[in-house]
Amino acid sequence: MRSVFYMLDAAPYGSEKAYGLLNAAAVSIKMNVIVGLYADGVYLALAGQDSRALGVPNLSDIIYAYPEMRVIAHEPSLAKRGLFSQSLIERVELVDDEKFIEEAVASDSVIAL
Amino acid sequence: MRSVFYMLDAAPYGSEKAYGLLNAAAVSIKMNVIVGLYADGVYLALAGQDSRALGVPNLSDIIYAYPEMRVIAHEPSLAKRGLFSQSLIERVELVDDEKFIEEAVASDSVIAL
Amino acid sequence: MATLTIILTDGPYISECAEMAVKIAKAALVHHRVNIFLYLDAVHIPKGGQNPVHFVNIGRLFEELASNGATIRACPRCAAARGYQAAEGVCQEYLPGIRITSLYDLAEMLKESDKVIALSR
Amino acid sequence: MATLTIILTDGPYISECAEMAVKIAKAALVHHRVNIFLYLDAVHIPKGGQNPVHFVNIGRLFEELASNGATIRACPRCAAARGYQAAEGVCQEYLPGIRITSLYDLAEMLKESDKVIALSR
Amino acid sequence: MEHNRQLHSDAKGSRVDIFLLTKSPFSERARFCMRLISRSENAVLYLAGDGVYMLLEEALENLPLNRIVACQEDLEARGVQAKDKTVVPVDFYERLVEDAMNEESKLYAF
Amino acid sequence: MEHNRQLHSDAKGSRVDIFLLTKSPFSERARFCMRLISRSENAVLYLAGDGVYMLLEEALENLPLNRIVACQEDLEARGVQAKDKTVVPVDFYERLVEDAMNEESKLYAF
Repeated sequence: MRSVFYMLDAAPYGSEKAYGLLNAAAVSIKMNVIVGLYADGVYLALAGQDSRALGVPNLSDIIYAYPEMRVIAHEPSLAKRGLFSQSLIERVELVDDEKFIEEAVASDSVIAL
Repeated sequence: MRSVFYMLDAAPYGSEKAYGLLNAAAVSIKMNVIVGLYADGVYLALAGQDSRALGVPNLSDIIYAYPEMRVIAHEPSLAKRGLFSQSLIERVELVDDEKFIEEAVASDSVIAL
Repeated sequence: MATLTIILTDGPYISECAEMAVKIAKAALVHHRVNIFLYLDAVHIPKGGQNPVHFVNIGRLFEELASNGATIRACPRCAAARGYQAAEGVCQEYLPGIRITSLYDLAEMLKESDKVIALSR
Repeated sequence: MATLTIILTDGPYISECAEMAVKIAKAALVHHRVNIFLYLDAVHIPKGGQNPVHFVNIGRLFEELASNGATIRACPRCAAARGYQAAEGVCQEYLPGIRITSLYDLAEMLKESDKVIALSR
Repeated sequence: MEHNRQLHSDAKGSRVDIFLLTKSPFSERARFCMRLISRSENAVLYLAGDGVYMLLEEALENLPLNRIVACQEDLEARGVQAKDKTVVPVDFYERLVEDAMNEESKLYAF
Repeated sequence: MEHNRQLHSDAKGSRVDIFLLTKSPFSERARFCMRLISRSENAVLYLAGDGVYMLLEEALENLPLNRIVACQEDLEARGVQAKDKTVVPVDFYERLVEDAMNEESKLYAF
C-alpha cells in the first residue's frame, strides 16, 4: 500500500472520529495521504477554530502541522451545509463530486473510520 | 414521569441500540411506554426475523413478550425504505408523521438512545 | 427541588456526551437531585486509571459528581458483558461512588424524575 | 500469501463490527497474514473478564485470533485515556496476545498490506 | 430570577418547550427536533456540541423560536459565528438547567 | 479454485472492484459506496450486517454489478428476503476473503 485515502464523514469535536482520523493520517505520511472531507466531515474546513475553552486539541492546527497531508473537501457536502458563505481553512482544497470520487479511487485504499 | 416515548432511529442487529432500547422499554412498563420506530429504526418492523444463526437475541420476540409496550412505526420512514411491500410484524402499529409527532409530544418524556 | 435523570450510552472520549452530561449535572446539582444512568458503552465511563493526555479525565469528573450527590448507576448486563464484575453493586475497577445495580433502577429513576435528558452520538 | 489489515474503532457488543472482523480474520488466516489495529473505542475489545449473557464473548474470539497468528495491536493514546496501562506493550487487563504499542504500527501495517478493511458503525 | 422572568415573558400559553440539540443539522435527530419545534407554540432552542452547526442553516430562521441559546465553547471550537439573535451566555449550562427544570417547561433532548 | 475462475470470468477489464457494505442504505457511507459502484466497470457487492437492507432498495437493480453476495445469518436475523439474483452462500466470509485478497481485485469497505 503506497497511498491511503482517509475519508472523514463525521463532524469534528462532537466525536473523537475527526481527531482519530487526523492522527492516523499524520502517522501515515510516508505514504501518499489524502484526507477527504465528506458529509458532516466538511465542517472541519471552517476557519477560526479555537478549542481552548472546550479543552480539547485544535483540529485545524493538526492539518497545518502536516503539510504532507493533502486535505480535500467535497463541494456538494459543503454547499448543502451552507459553508460556501463561510471562511474556510486555506489548507483545504475544494473539489467537485467527480474529482472527490476520482481521488478516492486513485488511492490504494479508502479508509473510513 | 408517567409516560415515556422511546424513540429508536437505528437499525436492529447492526448495533446494540435497538436491543438496549427494547430492554429499557421492557423495564419501564409500569409507566405508559411507547416505542417509536423512526428512520432506520423502522427496520425492526420486518416480519420473519430469525437471529439464531447470528447468535444474538431475537428483537421481534421482545416486542411480543411485552404486550404492555405500544410499538408504533413512522410511515414516511417505512415508505422511504421500501417496507410497505414487505411483511411486517403485526404488533407494530403504523402511524403517519403527524400522529407520530403527536404521540411523542403527548408523552411526559422522549428518550432517544 | 426537582429531579433530573441523565441517560448516557457512549463511552468516555469517543464523544462529547459524557462531558456535556457532567456540565449539565454540575449545574443541576446546585438546586436539584440528579440521577445518571450509564447504559450500553457508557458503563466504561467509571473505569479507574484513565489517563488522557489531551482531554480532561472523564472518570474523575463522574467520581466528583457522585461525591457531590449525584446518584450514578450502571447497567449490570452491559457492564458484565464488557468485563466489569460487581459484588453487591460494587465493582473493584470502578471509581468510588458509582454502582452497578439493575436496569430496573433506570425505570425507577425515570418514574421519580421531573425531567430526562438522554445524550448519545 | 498476502496481508490483510483490519481497523476497528467500535468497542465490543455496541456494534456488529468486532464480530464481523473476527469472521473475516478467521477466513483470511487460512491463506494470509492478518493484522488488526484497535483504535478509539476498539481498545476495549481485549479487556479481560467479559461475561456476556446473550452474546458470544468477543474478547475470547480476539484472544483466539491472536493465538492463531493474527497480529493484534492497540493504540496507546486511546488505551491510556480509557484506563488501560501497558508496560512494554503488555497490559495486565488485556487478554493474552494483544499488545498496546504505537499508532505508528498502524502506518506500518498499512504499508505492508495488500488490502485494508475498516469497520465502524 | 431575572432569567426566570424572561422565560415566563416568552410564554404565550403556560408551557414552554425547551429543546436541547447536540446533533448536526442533517442527522435524523436534528430533523426530528426541528419537526417538534415547528409545531410548538412556545419553543426555546439550546444548541450545544455539534448542534451549534444549526446556526449555519437558514431554515432555522423560519422556525417559531422565542429564543436560541448557543454554547460559547462549542461555537469557538468549531469556528461557528453566532447570528445576531442568538444568545451566547457565559453560563450556558446554568441557564439550560434553569429553563429545563422549570415546572412550566417541557424538556426535549436530541 | 472454481470460485476464482468465476471471479475472473466476471472481469471485463483486468481489475475487479470488491465492495463490502455493512451500513444501512440511507447512511452516507452506503450512498458513497453506491457512487463508487456506479462508476466501476467491474463490481461485486458483498452485503453483511445492516448492509443487507440494501436488498430492499430498487436502486440496487440499476447499479452495474456483476454479482451481489449477501450474508445468510444477517439476512435471516433481519427478516430480509434475498432477491433472485443475489448469491447467499453458506461460506460468505470465505468467499469475501477469497475475492477480496485476489491480486486482481481492489477492495472497498463501508
